This record gives sequence, structure tokens and C-alpha cells, in this order.
Amino acid sequence: MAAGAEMADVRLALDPFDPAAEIAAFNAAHPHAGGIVTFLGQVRLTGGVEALELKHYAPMTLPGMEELARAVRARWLLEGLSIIHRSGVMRPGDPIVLVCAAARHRRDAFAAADFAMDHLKSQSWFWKREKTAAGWRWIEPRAEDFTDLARWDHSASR
Amino acid sequence: MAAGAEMADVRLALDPFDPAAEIAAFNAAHPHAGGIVTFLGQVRLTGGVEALELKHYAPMTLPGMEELARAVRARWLLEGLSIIHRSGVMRPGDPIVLVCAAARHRRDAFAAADFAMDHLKSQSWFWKREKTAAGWRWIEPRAEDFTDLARWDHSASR
Amino acid sequence: MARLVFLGRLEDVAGMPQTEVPPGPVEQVLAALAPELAVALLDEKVRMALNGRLIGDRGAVVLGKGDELAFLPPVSGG
Amino acid sequence: MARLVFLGRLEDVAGMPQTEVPPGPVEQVLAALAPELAVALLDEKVRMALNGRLIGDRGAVVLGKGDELAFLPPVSGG
Repeated sequence: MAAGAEMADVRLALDPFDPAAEIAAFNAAHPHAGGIVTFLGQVRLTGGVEALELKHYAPMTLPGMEELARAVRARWLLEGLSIIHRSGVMRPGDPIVLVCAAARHRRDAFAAADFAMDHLKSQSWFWKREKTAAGWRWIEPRAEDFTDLARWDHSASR
Repeated sequence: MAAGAEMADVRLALDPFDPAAEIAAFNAAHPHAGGIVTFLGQVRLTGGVEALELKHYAPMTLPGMEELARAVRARWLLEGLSIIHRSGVMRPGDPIVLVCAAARHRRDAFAAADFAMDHLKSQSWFWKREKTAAGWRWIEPRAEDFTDLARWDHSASR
Repeated sequence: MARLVFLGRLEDVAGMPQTEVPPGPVEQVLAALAPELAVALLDEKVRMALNGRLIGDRGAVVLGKGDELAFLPPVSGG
Repeated sequence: MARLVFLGRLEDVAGMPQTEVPPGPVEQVLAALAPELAVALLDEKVRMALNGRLIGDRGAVVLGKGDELAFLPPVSGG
């Protein structure tokens, strides 16, 4: 394991988690970081969606998230990083993903969280489907997800 | 007051605030937003800095923050926005500023929080000084703060 | 036996999350499946992982006893 | 009387956060201050606000009774 990954807390959550408690714990663990950025993704309340399910593949999903955390830590100077991603069936309002990045300089924290989210969205081993009155339907990645991801290919790290 | 500002919670805090409690309350108020980005700025623990003081000018500081909130809400499609900024004397580890942005789409939430921070940093009515063993010293804005700010002048809103 | 794992929408096509198959070259293994499933598995957007590792050259795969071959359609997280 | 308010480092230069002055044109008001303070207040990076509103043309300001003129050096928040 690369040195940078030792300071990252990466979790695949099979049960609901409490994002406010996680953020409080992360803040408490980094009381002297200049800036802390958090991103919380939740199941949206949109017309007719009754449930969302994320499936993972155990041999690859968590290892892939850990690899992502290593890449994030190698790219930005962080004082701490946490990535928590749900798998399983969720209802509107349930948390799906939480990324917390602590850094001395705020731009590093913003970019790290933004980068991590783009990669979790379209380059991590999750498969998503939603349930409406018409039944379950698999969600394919959107074109926007790939353009979001492509932003990082040729840009400097800040 | 513009319509968009009614959904923004803007506060000038003259006493310490609890960022974890504020984030929990913000999340609870936006249970169905797709994405919530928060930025917490804290007094860094750096060699020799014993205290940080932020001063404000009552007739302009809070009105300026409210104007910033209106600009943010006009520029991105948000479901909620909160800006809390301390004034007064702080110690290392104390929270200085908290921005929370809730949006249907995560890129809007990221950009809104990032934009708000850049403007709070170098375009809001605060004056900052720090205390070391050598006494108090006023902090002038850094060149980096202005380049951060200039990013928004000619860019599209996303 | 070896194991095939169907992720995402491929589970719906297969009607099951996984199945046991006799070891052998992957084309032989796929030929023994329902044609509709074999076609879905060979979609160019579907990637394959052998024992948790992505495979570059699909054609060269030979499943051994105890191997697990996963079929991974486009992902969508967060 | 009118009031002058010194923000940030200007408070240190003035040795006080604010002071009362007789009403009148701003150049006349500044001329009555300590020269070091007047020079600091006229620094091109220092902006002025009359009763909480930024002033574009400094020279044109005439302080009336009860007016508050604030001197705002470069800001630094967050």
C-alpha cells in the first residue's frame, strides 16, 4: 500500500450511514486543517422514483475505491481523506456517498473531493437501478458523467 | 430582496459556532437534494500563530455577504445555501467560515461553494490579523487569492 | 467447476447473479449459454474480470477449476 | 459632528478605531488629521464608504452632520 493511502478512510457501506456523524468525526480528526470540503450525495426525491439500488462486486469495488483514494492523495496535498459509498437498496433522502477532504489549502480540498466524485460516479465498480411504478430500471452512465471525468485528463492538478 | 436570497441562510457569527451541528441542520433541511457540498475553513495550526482575529464593519459586512449569496443563487441552480462567517478572536482549530450548498446536480453545488469561498476570501468586508510571539500582524490578501477570484470572471457558470 | 458472475443489467439478462460452468476456453464456455445471454456478454461495452482483475485480451482466457469470471457492464455509482 | 472609521491596519495607524470630526469637505477633514494618518488614508488601495456605501469619486465628498465615513484597506476574509 502506498504511503498516502494510509491516511485515507475508505469504506463500502452495506447499511445506511449517518453523514452528519461521519462529517463531525472527520472534522474532529482534522481540527487544524485549513480547509475541509465534504460532498454528500443523496437519493433525490424525483417524480416517481420509489427506490434506488446500487450493486457492487466484492472482489473489485472496495479495492477500486482504495485505488482511487491513493490516486487522489498522490495528486493533491491532503491532510485527510474519507470516502464512504453505499451499496444496497436506498429510499429518497438516503445517503449514497460521502467524500471528505482536508487540506492546508482550500483549492486542494475542493479539487480532491470533486475529482473523487467524478471517478466514483463513472469509474468505480457500482451498478445502479431505480424503481418506479413501472418496476426496476438500470441506470446507464450519462454523457455528462464522461465529460466531467475527462476534465481531469489533461488539466494540471489545481 | 431578490427572490433567490430568501432561501439563503447568511450569518455573521460574533461567537464561536459548531460546524458539525450546522452541517447536520443544513443536511436535515435538504433531505432530498441530490448533492450537498460544504466547505469549512478553520484556523490552521502553523508555526507560532497563537491567535487570529477577523474584524468586520457592521454597516457593510453582513449586507455584503447577503449580496454574495444573491449572486451565488442567481448563478447556479441551488436548493439551499448557507454562509456563516466568524468575526472576532479565534484560536488554532476554531472554525472561521462555513459554506453549505445543496443542489440537484453536484457540479452546481461544488461550483457555488467554491465561488462563495473565493469571494469571501478576497471580496468581503473582513480584515484579518494574526498574533505570534512578535505581536499582532495584519494579513494582506495574497496574489493567489486574486487569481482564484479571476477564474470566475470569464468562465461559464459550470 | 468455474464460476461466471453477471453484474448490473446482465443479471437480468441471465436471470441469475451467477452460475457454475465446466472449466475451459471462454468461447467454449459462452457457446454453452443461452444465445441471448452470450450476445449480451460479448457486447463491446462489457468488460471481463478474471478473479477480480480486468482482462485485456478476452479471447485468450481459459477458465481453470475454481476461477471466477465476472462480466461488467458500464458502471454508474454515486 | 461627523465620524471617521478606520478599518484593519488603519486602526493601528490612527491609534483608534474611529474619531469624531467637524463636518466639511473631505480634503479639509483629512488636512486636520496627523499627516502620517492622512497619507495612509489616501493610499490608492484604501477605499471609502459613506454611511455604508462605497464612494466612487473621493474628492467630491462633503461630510454632513451625522455622516460616517469609513476607510477600507484591502480585505482578507475566510
